[in-house]
Amino acid sequence: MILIIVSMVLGVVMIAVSLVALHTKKLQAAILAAGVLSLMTSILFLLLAAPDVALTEAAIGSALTTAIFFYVLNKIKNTHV
Amino acid sequence: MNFFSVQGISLTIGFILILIGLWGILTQRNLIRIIIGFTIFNNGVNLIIVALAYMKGRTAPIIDQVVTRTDAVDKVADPIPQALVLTAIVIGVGVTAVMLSYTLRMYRAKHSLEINVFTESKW
Amino acid sequence: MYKKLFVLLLLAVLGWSFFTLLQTHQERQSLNPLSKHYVEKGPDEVGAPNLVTAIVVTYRGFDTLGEVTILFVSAAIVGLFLKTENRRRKYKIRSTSEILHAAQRLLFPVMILFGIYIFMNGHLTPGGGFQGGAVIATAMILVLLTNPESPISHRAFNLLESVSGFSYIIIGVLGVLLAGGFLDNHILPLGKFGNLFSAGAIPLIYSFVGLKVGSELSSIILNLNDVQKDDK
Amino acid sequence: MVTPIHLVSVALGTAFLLGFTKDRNWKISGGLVLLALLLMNLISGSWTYALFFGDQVPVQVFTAGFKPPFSINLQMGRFEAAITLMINFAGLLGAIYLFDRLKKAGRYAFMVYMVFILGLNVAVMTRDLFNLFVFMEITTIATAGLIFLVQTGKAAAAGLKYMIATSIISGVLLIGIIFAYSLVSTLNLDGIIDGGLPLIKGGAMVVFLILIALLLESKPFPANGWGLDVYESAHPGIGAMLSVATGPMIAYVIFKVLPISGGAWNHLIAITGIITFVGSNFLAIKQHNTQRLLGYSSVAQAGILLIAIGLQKELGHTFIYVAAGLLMTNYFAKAGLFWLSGLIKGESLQDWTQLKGRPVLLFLFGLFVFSLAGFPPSPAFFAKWELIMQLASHGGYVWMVFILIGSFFELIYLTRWFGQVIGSKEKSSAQPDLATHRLVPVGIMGVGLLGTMVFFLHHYAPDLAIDFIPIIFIAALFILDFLPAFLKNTVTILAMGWYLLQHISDVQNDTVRLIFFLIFLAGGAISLLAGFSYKGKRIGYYPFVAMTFVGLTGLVTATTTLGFFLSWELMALGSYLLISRGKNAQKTSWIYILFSVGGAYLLLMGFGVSFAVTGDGLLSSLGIAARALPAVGILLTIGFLSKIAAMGLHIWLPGAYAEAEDDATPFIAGIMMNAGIFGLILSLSIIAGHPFTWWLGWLGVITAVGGNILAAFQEDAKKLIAYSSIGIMGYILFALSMNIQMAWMAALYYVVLHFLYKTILFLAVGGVIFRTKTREMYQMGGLIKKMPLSFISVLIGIIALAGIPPLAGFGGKWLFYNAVVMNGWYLQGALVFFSGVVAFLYCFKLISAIFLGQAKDRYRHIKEAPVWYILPQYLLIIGLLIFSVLPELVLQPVAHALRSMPGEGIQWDGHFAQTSFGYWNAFIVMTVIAIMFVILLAWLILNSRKAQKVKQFDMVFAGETPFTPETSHVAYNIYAPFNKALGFLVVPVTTWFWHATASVTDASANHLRKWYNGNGQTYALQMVIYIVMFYLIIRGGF
Repeated sequence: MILIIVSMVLGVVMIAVSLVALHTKKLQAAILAAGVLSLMTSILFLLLAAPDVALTEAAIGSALTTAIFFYVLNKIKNTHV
Repeated sequence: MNFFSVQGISLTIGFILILIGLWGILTQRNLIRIIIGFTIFNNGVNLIIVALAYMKGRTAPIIDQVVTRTDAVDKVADPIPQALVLTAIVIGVGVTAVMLSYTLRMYRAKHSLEINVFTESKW
Repeated sequence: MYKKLFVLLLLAVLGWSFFTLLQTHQERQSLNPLSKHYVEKGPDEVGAPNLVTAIVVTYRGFDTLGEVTILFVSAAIVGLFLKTENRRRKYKIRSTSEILHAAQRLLFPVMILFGIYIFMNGHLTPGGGFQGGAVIATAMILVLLTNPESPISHRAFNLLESVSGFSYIIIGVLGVLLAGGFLDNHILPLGKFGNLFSAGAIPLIYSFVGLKVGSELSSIILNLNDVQKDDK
Repeated sequence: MVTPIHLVSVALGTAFLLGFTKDRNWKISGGLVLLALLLMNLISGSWTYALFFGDQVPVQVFTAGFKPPFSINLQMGRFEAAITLMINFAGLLGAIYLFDRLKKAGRYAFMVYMVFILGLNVAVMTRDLFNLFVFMEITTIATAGLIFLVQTGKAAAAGLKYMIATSIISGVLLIGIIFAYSLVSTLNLDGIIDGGLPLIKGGAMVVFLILIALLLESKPFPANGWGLDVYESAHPGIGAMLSVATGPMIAYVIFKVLPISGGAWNHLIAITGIITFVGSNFLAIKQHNTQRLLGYSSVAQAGILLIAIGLQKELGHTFIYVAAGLLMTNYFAKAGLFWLSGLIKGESLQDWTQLKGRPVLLFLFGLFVFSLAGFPPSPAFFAKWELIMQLASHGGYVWMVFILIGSFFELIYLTRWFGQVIGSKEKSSAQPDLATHRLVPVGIMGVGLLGTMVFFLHHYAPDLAIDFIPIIFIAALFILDFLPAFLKNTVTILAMGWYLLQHISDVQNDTVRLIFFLIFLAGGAISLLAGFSYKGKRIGYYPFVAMTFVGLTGLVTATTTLGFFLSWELMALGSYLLISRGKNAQKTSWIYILFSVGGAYLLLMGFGVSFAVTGDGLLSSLGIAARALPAVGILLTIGFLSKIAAMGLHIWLPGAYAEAEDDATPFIAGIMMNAGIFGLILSLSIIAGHPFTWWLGWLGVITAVGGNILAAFQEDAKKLIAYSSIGIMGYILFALSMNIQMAWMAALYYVVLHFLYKTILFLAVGGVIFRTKTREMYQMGGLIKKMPLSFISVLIGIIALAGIPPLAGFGGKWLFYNAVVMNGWYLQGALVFFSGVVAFLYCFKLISAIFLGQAKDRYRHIKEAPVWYILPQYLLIIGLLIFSVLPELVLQPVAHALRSMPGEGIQWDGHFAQTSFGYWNAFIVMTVIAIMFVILLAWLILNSRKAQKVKQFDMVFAGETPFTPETSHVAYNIYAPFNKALGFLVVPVTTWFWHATASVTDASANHLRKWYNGNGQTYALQMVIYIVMFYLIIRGGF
């Protein structure tokens, strides 16, 4: 039961975060939100008895992807100036 | 199915994420946001895969002190989708990286990130 | 506006179709025959306590090869894209905080070791080549953050990538020659169940995967970093 | 045998090894890549050989040492071997073609290229659904990388569109796969197929997700804008790979995954295929960008392949030939065209004029284009034939119609493109890039295509039942085209004579066939004599002459519908190419081929229906089929009507005849046109007495009247004769529509007669034009003194034409009116009679405008037409005279052949022909007239001393040059009063109709293609719409 509640809360937050990611004004915030979404997904993966996947999602989906996004965004901003 | 279970909730969230991702892909103008839409979309897909592997009350498919070889069959979640989703995640990051490099090049060409600017080839 | 409404309508239909799919879905109460086989026979056949690893590296090792290839080709494409602007330009090094430098000096070796640990133990504990590789790449990001001009050689990563990739293929082919098929882990003895050096070639394969993924991800980052430098 | 897994290890090992090299060591990296691709070719090639020609059985390759479903397995069967060979071969040639590009981009590019080829190979071989997903993903990512090889902003945008589209697809696919796993507990394809997904609750939705994703990957119309943009923006070398390597991969993947639906999706796939085929070809009509056009065409080809895949059950054992024919044609031709387009500087179709003056490249261009368009003997021709036949026999008439409509659209743009290149007067100033490493792959594809043609010809040989020596002869002429024209002319004439002697015994027992056989071969050989007047090489003339004649003779000797149709198409193609050689023939030749092939498609349908009824492809069973379904005969008849240019379908004819070269017109008009009659005889004999023929009779009347009236108003000598041909065709059509012996006799009589005088007239006028360099009659005049021999020919020709005694034309009329009266078609007969009167008008105009009156000053020193023009005329005149005096030589055997037809025949008594309505003795008529002629001539000569001699060339313009010089010619617009009276009859309704059809088609294609607005997001939206629409549509079905 606790698991259900936790996952529901997590789910609501995830949906909220994903909407933020799409609709926030600042791109940095959007990218961060996507990263946070990924992190939360990885927590949910843990709940779903998938530690391997959780680890991968955290390391690749969350950390690395966000880093790549930021590198590119940075680059674009630099070009703009 | 029972929507009021961990699996049910996870699956539902997964599908909602897919739809939100698609919404982003189809309505956002900014290329970076479209790509964010794709990461959300992929997150949803991955979540669905993992959720399908889940069985109530079961634990990670790793044999150790708690889960012995003999009772593993009744204790662990389905390892196959978990193995698949590893692949899917890695593919996701590869695709995202390539898309972002494309975005970079397109930005250089036109100094814009608006998707409706890039329509040189058409009809 | 109309477009958005239209998209909403489309997504509603799509959502409805997903909903019907979910409705028919039944949660399983027990493992299906295929995964049952993996769980029951996996330890004997492959010798890896982490069943996910057993599937990823051996049973479905061919997928993993494909997945490594995807990262490989992504890294190559990023390289291809950004190659033209690979001219090095001198510019002032941004001074970064002393704390970051210290942290980097301290953390970097630890993270690399941690990454190696993760993929070496992939067959025993959660984690493996991808996760370990990602950790290594994160360490690289750390280095680049503190000093974007770090003399990290692309070449070294390329060589590492090539060596690990090629070794991976060699192991795969050895499987054809010595054991039951491509990427069969039985080319090495299975060893004692649960040991570090067990599960046949899995630790070896996962190490190469880890090194390869690490170097691939790092080279994506490095290439992007080069672009950074270029435009200052 | 090397295990197929080494396709993977070689490709990936090489890709990984490339990391050791440096960019400047391109020789090493490039060499490694080429070596690896060569090895992969050897592996796939050896498997292909062993599986098709050896006793090798298909093998399963297990990875990781476990059997499926526990681990991933690859399959190497016939399909896999052949398709991986196609992929690897294209990969090798593509790498050579792209070598300098790849080299410039560095080792990364080589890596991406290797991985691309690898992904394709595994996607074909794997039997695991998730593995399929992974390797398709590898392919798409690698493709995205390769798109950017050209490094333009356009390519970057196209690449991103591609990524967006494929990412959506892979998401959908992945959801489908994982739910499939959760339903049937396996990822192994065979396991999933056995699992019976459609029967499980929710399974239909899973099937939907998987198949819609794969379908979208095949770029179905109209959710394929992303694919087209990629074709347009990527390097042509990459476009080629997408079309000929990725395309077959996706098609095969669909083929192998399709059984998961348990057959429920087969027709859906075929329907999407046909929508794609028709839609893409339609939109391609307005395309001017070469690569985009090729993209549309590639998508369309994928569509027709999907039709075959979806209808595999209906196709039965012929499926493999249909699929292989379509696949191979697209493979060789499309790769060749894409690679050629890389040689051309510029993106527009017009830029291909750079190929002018390069016969080998032009030949390859034509070979590729016409193979794609499905002309024989391209594999696509046989594939479409098989497809139509099998569809017909399963009652799939709607399929048939749509396939032919799509093919017709395809034909429109392909032939227009070809015509633009051949017929355009401007030649692009830019020089094509003729690097050897780019030319060689194109050449190899050409050779490959020819090889496949040989294979298919060989396979269908028993069905064709035609002689292959002529086809080899055509090929030889292509190869020997560097020889001087007179040599080739001699060889061609001799070959025709030889063939005539060899094969006359085959048709000896069938008088009707014999007549046509003789007209085609003997008549053809005589008409070719005129060709000796031309010097130089005339590159690209004789191969097509040979093609036309081979087609013509094939019509006569064919015993099967396939043989007949193949000959028909060969003739159409050959004559089209001849006509398109004319100076201003670009548009007219295009219209000609459209009408020809449009008619041919009706024939194809007719044959299809016949096949459906009788199940065999024999010409002799057409009659049986038509008794069951008269549609057979009606379709065939309408098809043939377009060849004889019946009113309404005639607009191609005047232009085509007029613009063809002057020595080509005689045999196109005088000889080839009889093919249509031959066909009509075939088709009308099987529906004799059907009410439809009454309408045909009227059509014949209209054609006769219209053709003759139009002829009278022409100022262009060749057009005048051309329109008169339409008139004669009207007579013949009218006669054939009557189901009585006398009428058919008249028709065949006219066939022979028309052949004789039409060839004479065109040769004579051709000779005049050869000297005067103009076709406008008002620029001629008074040539009687300079060209008396030509004058006599024309005179004899028009006497025969007008049906004035004593020449044979009179006999024709006699037979004709007998027939009309016997059949009771009085009104029609009267109208035809009226048209005969009109014929006098243009006959007079022809002779007076050219030969009588004042000569122009500039022709003061003009000579008689060349002897090689005169000689065939007089040979034919001799024939005409013999025929006039002794018509029974032809009529008696004809009567014998037609004896089973209803109605009264002719009673012969020596030269004396009698029917119940009267008698006719050609010999006596001739004798009487000859005596009268001699008397009159003598009188004339005796009295001519009194006549005043008028000098020619004494025209005076009162010191000023006339503003409109044509008005100074007496015969110019001579029939203006008639035009005022009868003008309403010649309102160009038909022309208006066809023009309107064409512009509506053009405009709507232009409008519809705006759907592809170039915005990647819109494309994504279109895909989602496609998915949703598909879902909504099939939800009713499930």
